[in-house]
Amino acid sequence: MANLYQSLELIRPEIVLSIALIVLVIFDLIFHVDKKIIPYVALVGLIATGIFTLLNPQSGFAFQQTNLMGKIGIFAVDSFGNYFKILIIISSILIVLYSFSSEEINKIQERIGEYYALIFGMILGMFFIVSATDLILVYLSLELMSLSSYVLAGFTKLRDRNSEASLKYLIYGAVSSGLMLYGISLIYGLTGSTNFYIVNMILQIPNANQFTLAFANVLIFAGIGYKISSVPFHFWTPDVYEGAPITITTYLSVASKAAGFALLIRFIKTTFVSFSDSFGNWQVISSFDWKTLLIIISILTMTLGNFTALWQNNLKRLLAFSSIAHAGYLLLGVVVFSNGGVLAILIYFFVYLLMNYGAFLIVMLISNKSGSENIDDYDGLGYTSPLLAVSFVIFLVSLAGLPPTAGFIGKLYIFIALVDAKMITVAIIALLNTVVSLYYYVRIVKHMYLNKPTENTLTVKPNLGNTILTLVLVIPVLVFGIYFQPLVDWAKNSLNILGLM
Amino acid sequence: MNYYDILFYLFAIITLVSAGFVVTTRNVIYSAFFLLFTFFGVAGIYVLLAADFLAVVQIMVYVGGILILLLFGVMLTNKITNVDIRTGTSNLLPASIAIGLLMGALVSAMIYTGWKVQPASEIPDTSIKNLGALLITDYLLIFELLGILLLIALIGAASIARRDKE
Amino acid sequence: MSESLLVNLSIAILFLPLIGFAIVVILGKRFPKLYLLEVGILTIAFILSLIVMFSKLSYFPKDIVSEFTWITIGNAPLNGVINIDLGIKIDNITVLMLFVVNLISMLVHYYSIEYMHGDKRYTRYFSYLGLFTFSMLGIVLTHNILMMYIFWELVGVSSYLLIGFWFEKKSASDAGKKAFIVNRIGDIGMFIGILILFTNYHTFTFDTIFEQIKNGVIPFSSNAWLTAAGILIFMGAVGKSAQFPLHVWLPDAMEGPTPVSALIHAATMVAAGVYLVTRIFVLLTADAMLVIAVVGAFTSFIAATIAITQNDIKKVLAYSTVSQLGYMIMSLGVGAYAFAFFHLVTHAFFKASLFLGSGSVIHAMHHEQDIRNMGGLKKKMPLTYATFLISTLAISGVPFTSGFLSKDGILAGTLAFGKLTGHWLIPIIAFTVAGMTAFYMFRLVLLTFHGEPRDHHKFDHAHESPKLMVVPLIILATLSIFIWYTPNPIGANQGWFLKSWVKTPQQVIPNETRFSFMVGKENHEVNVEEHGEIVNSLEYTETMHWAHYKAMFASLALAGLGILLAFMFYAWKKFDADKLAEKIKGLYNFSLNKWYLDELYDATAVSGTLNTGKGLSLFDQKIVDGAVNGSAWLTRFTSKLSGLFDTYVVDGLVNFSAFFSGFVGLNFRKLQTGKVQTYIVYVVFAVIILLFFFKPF
Amino acid sequence: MFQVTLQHFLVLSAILFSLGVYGIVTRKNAVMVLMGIELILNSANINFVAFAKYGNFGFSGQIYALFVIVLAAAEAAIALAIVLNIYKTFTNVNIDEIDNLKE
Amino acid sequence: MIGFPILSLITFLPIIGMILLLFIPKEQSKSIKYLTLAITAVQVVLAIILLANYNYNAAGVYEEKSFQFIEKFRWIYITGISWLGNVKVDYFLGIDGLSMPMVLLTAIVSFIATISSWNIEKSVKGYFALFLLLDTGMMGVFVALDFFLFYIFWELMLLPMYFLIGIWGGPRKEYAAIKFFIYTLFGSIFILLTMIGLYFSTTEVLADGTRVLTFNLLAMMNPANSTPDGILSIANPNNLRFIAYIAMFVGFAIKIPMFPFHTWLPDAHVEAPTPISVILAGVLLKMGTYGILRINYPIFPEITRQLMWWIGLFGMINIIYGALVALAQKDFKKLIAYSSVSHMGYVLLGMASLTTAGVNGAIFQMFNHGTITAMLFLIVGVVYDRAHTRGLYDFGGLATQMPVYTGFVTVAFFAAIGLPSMSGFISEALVFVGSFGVETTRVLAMISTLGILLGAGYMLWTLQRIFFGPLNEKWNTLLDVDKRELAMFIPLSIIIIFLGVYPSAMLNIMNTSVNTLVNFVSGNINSITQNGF
Repeated sequence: MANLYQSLELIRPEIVLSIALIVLVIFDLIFHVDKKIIPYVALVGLIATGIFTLLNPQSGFAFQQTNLMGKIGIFAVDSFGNYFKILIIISSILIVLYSFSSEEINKIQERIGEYYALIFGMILGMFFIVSATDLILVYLSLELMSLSSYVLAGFTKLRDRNSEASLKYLIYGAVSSGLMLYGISLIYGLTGSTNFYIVNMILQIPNANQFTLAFANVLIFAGIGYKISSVPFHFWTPDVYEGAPITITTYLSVASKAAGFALLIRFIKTTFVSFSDSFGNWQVISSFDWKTLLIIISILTMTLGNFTALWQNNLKRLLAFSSIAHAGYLLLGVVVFSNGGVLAILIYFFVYLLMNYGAFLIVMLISNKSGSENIDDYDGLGYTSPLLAVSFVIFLVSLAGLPPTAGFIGKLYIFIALVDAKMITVAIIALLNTVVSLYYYVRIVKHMYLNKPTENTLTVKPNLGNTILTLVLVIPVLVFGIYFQPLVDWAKNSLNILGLM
Repeated sequence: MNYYDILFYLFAIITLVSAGFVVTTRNVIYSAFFLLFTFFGVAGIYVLLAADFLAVVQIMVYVGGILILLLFGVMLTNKITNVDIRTGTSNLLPASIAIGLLMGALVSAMIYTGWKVQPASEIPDTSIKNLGALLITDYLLIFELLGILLLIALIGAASIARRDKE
Repeated sequence: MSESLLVNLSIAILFLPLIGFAIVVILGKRFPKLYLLEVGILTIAFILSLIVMFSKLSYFPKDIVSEFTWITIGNAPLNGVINIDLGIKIDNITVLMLFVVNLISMLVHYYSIEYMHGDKRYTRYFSYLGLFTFSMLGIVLTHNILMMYIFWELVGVSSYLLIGFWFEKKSASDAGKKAFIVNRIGDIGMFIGILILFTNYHTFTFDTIFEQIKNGVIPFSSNAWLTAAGILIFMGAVGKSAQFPLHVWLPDAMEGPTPVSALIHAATMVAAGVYLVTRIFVLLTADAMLVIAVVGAFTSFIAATIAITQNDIKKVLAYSTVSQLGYMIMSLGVGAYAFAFFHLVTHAFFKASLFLGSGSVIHAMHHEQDIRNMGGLKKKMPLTYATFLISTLAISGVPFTSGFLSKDGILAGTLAFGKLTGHWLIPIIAFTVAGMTAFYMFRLVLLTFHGEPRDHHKFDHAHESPKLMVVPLIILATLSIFIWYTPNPIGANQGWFLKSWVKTPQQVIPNETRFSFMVGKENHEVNVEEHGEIVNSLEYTETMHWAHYKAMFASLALAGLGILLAFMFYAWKKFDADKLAEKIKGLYNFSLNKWYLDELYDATAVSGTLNTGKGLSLFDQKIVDGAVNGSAWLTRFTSKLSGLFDTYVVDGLVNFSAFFSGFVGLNFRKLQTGKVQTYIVYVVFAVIILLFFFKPF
Repeated sequence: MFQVTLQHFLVLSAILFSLGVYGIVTRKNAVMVLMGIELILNSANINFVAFAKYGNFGFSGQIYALFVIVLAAAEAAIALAIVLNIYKTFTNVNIDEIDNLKE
Repeated sequence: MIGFPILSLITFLPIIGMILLLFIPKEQSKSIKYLTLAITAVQVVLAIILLANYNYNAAGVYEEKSFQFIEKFRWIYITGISWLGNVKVDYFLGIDGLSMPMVLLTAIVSFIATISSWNIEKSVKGYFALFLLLDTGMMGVFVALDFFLFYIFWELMLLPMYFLIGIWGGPRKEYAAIKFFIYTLFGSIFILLTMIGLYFSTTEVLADGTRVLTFNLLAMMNPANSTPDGILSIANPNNLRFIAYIAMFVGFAIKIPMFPFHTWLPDAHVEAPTPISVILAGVLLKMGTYGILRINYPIFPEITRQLMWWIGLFGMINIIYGALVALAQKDFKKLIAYSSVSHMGYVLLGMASLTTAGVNGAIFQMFNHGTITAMLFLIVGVVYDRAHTRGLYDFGGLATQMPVYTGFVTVAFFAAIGLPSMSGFISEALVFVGSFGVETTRVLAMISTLGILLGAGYMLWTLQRIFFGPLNEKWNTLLDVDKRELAMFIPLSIIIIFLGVYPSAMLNIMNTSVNTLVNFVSGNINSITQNGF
């Protein structure tokens, strides 16, 4: 283990996270009467992790094993992974901030330590998912994240739906990860290894076992697809999103999806790509037609997400379907199989983080007051709570992908990648989906502005913190819509996925 | 057919028959007991596959831990006075079709795939030592990760199952 | 007097009424006396036009043209530079028309001071008259066809405003609308004709176009297009001069105040069509001229037949106007250019006189217009009666009147045309109509002024009109005497009007497209020169001489016969008109109802258009808005069967697609059963489907 | 054919896997569903061990199986806690009756 | 030229105004209104300054150096991604003869619409904020020369429009607003796709010699900038260019609106409040035709030449169809809406002819329709304000009650039916001159003349139904126009009549550019000698 020290250097953020987790548990025991300090501890832990993530090297392998290929690590540190880790840290910090003002979370103050401990468990799981280059590590970190999120989905226990969400998530998740594990075992049988690079090397030799390989791929995709909630593995999404506490819903919709996408991209790029040419186009190993599979899945995903969202009256549920649709758009970035697509996903994800968090923040603030997320609560809101309503409109417009918001830039890059790959038909389908999506986003706008305020209309005056939080999300959405250069530059510098170039 | 084969079939039949009862019997308690046999059967299979340590772990963890846990679950979620703890079924037809197709596909994939089969270089007496070595070398990271995972499971389970202060 | 002064004066004449209009329309509400400004302006304009006329006729034998560039666009190869010029051209017929228009307009202004007294939009009325005068003068003065079209439309608008002046009456506003729209039909033709000319000659100026035709440039290198251009432009005249089939608006236009009818719908505007044809006369091909002649003849006949049975005093006059306009058009069609213009002028005076006279009667009878309720008015209104009678004699073509001179020339022209081309139907119609004209005009006079009063109540209150109304009548009646036009009471050919003022211009079209008697310059031996200009072939001149006396006697005979019959029916009661009408009830009703043309148009064109509109509107709501693809059609078909059209095909593609999206969404939504085990079944199925879909073998 | 080979183990695991899925899908009782999950994990474990042995992949297969067993224990703990929570909330554990969140 | 960035100012002034406006407390509705009025007035002044400094001989269209008031800054510049080449988006504004009339029109119509908004009572602040935002969007579309910028402005209008219709509209406002929104968005996705396609087909050589992909519209017009392997490059043998042309055309056609994509228009118009109808008809519809002229024509000249007849055909259908449907309407505003469909058909017909007269006529018609229809909608608004109904059969005899108003109505109606001496006549005449002048569209032009007749039909019928006949006693309390309304009608009437009498004032502005455009699209300028970078 000569490289142990070196490996530990590479996993500093994860170490910090683990320490923070333990500190949280200890603090929870120490301050069992007044737990006000716990969120700040969590924040400090997250910020420290963020700093260490920023300090991470741009490439490196941790925990190298001696294999038939020489030394191959099971944990890759690269700019791509760092990008997603930063996204996860940002969203985690936001979640901690959200939890300050969420009524649901405030009602379970005595268990707040456990709440943050579980969130840290999730973060840790996601960090490992993002960096893992070994299927068994992928599986276990996925489970780490899932187990935490199962509990978190039902954590508040305030209403029936919390428990129900938790149970559904558990069963669905367990089956999906079970399928994935079985798929992993098949890959293991076919190649003798679970390491991406070795699997890749072996798959490059043509062999006759393509059916089994396809089987394994589909099963593994079931596990990943469930995390990114792509059709047909999305069914848990709306139920769990609706049932879970809103902070957790938000977190699931962005962070865990980010981890899922990072995994999907890394898995495909390092396992199924034989080489990537000078323009960044990937040559996919012919043994499995990932491209067609993902095209169909992404089209189905966005179509189903959008069309079903048309009928939703619960905002959380509506945003759940919208997040399914967004998963579809994001998958389009994968199916072009090029660095361009990855760039588009990176840009889109950051934008998605801003706008989805923004939208959920507003929903949370409203539901703090009304106790529900029904769309009728929003009638006339534009007249009583202008700041929130205007911000909500901006987030929704951004989600729909209209200029001059950042959402447009995200979509633009997706479509640029598609047109570059000459996949015009897919681009048209996606654009038509955008039009459909506009309908339900605008429906919320309609309720806020076109419906008259009544005596039941809420007046929500956000406190200073929440106002700042809203602005912190709104302003980048607008600024990146007009000046997106820094975003693109950052994403451009984060394209490096450790692999066999 | 040698002893090895006979043992295999014995364990296989125990495993599958009891697993079949697990998923079909209407009585939850029976089901749990059949699961016990399944676990034993699997442990036996492990033995046949030269995974002695694993077989022990299987019995200790599954039978000693998980199964008991499940039984507690059964007890806690049913009224004790109710001797006949039965449960219904749902989705029988679509499930049968789906699972039939799935099983067919899986079994045929298993049979017709040209798996890599290499004669074992040398079977060590026991796997414990090797496993132990691997755990603190190549799989150290995962090993640590599992530690965290168990911690999280502990916190989570305690948090969710605990009776709230009313 | 220099040319430029003449031009400036003409421009002043043109714009004075417009200025009057602008001032009166804006300030009229505040200063109700402003109508006097308008009257004064017209008087000045009339005096100026007299000056212009005399100086032009006396000192400027050549045409005077003044123009400037209005719009310059383009240098693209397809069109070259497009210059659109505005300008005026002053030649003899221009100044004559200037005089006529200004005179009648002025007289009508004076007349209206009394006639319209007490109307609540009194000043507004005068401002409209000013606008009309401006537009009409524009038509007269312009030197290019685009300007002609512009003023053409403006005249239409002022006519629209004046017909509908009493817009509170639905019939009046209906009539205005009808006039404008019917005119527009003709205008479309005219506009296309203009487009043909412009596309080929890249200018709108008459002279430049004629010059190019003379040089052999034919539209799209085809004589057919040349004919088409002529006929299409003539369509403008069909509308404005109320020729069949677009004549239906003119009788309705009598809903306007009577002075307006006199000015616009008898004397000037309706003559603009004739004026237009005189302007484009030189490019009319033989085919086009034949069409024009036939349309004119047919119009005059129809109108005459209708006029016989009408009972409204203004309607009779209106149909007689249509009939006389048909005469002029026919005259142009047969090549009797000078007589057509002559008739235009003479008709303007006597018809204005008739209308103003009828106005005087109506005024006296408290807006009674039905001649069956009149009678015996000659005692009460001697001056009106006298002027009315003189004008009636003129229109009937009795010697010593101006009408006799001009009408006789036209009849001679048709006769000559018949002889030269073999189209005998045209002279036959022309003569028949001459007789009918005499008959119905005298019927009018007899019923109105002679006999016993039939409505005593109204008769008792009747009185002679005030001076301001009578003096214009006298002036106009005086102008219906031959002496103003020629010293010779039975032939105008040697009169100054025809001999020295109005000349038939030389046609410019290729020889093969002309009538044989209107040959080109190169056939010198058969040409006749007048005033040093080649006008007609020898053959034509001789035939005209041959026809002159024959036509004169025939027309005299027919006019006499008509007058006689009128007296027999209405004065001496030898025949009972009502019994005759009973006997030929079918014909009578046919005539009384104006050949049922209005009904026919209503049933076909008008309702056709409206129904198309309605249908398309329905189509728009249900189908276009419904679906581009076949689904909406299909739905419509099937739902029609079940009688549930509206329920299902409501709003269009957008709604359909919204419905479709909703439907899809609804079905997607059904997948979300809330039962986690069902979800897992889906997942298992999905895995199997994906697996078999992507199986690599 | 009766000579036990790798395929025999794999078929065993395949059937076990299918039975597990069947159990999950059809049983109403949440605890029985959890049993189905355990069956799936077991079948994967059999695969790992069998592949490792017959493919001569060393001990990695057994290690994986070990990890999975640990995970299964953790998961069972969480799952049971959630089921108990459900029981507290709904006073039964019939999964198909817990469908308030839908459409 | 002018020492300050006047185009940026005229474009973003409303946004500045909007931000200022947000600081005014909402109770002070008067100050809000006056601020908006001031902003739009300044915009008019700026437009006049532009006009005063405008060089009538500079062509623009495809060469950068002859554009005027250019402002060009690097906005986004990304290098170092091998797979996409280098990306460049410029902040690039400039005007030529195609956009100058539109800038004027936008300024004028916005100003008039502000006056017309005076009696908005409900959420005044929000209304005027959105109004100003909309103003920026419209102005931006007409001055942007970078496709990306153009698209952002294009879409920027959607949301304010949605709100303005949806909140301040009539009874079915929600339906109309969403229909407008979805329909136009549907159109713009095609524009977006084509934009991306063009982006991949156009490279620009920078000063340092590197080639970058660009959204620069002018660069897209130069075949020399076409990348050989670009998806829409000229060298590309497949028919993707054709499809892209159609797609973009449809995107613009929805805005025009061209049959059969017009069905959003009647709904939007009927439900929108008067000032918004004015803006919608006065400016927004022009964006469609402007887009086609500015983007479709010069970037795809060869396809334009191929499709002339078809464009003309749709122009003809618009003219006739719109007029016929207008005839059948029972709602005043809907009638005017359909008349817009008909009038925009002339623009299409003129454009289709590809002659100077036709295209001049088309652009002039865009301007004239903007002013005339604005006036028509104001007229509807006035009567609706007073009577709260728009049914054509509900009125009668209003001319007696409201004579001054009727006077303006007459002016507007006659302008709409193309009466000579009013601006509409000149543009329609030029359209016909142009379209009749070429073989391709000659027959179409002849059939289209029917539109003149039908136009007179529905307009005069309307005039009769509402204003003539005996006064309906129900309305004998209606007041004639007040001073504020005079302030809207008089300038528009003056513009209409002035341009009818002296059309060269407008035609001279556009003539040079139109010549260049027609020559360029007809292929008479074969090689662009300088690429202007």
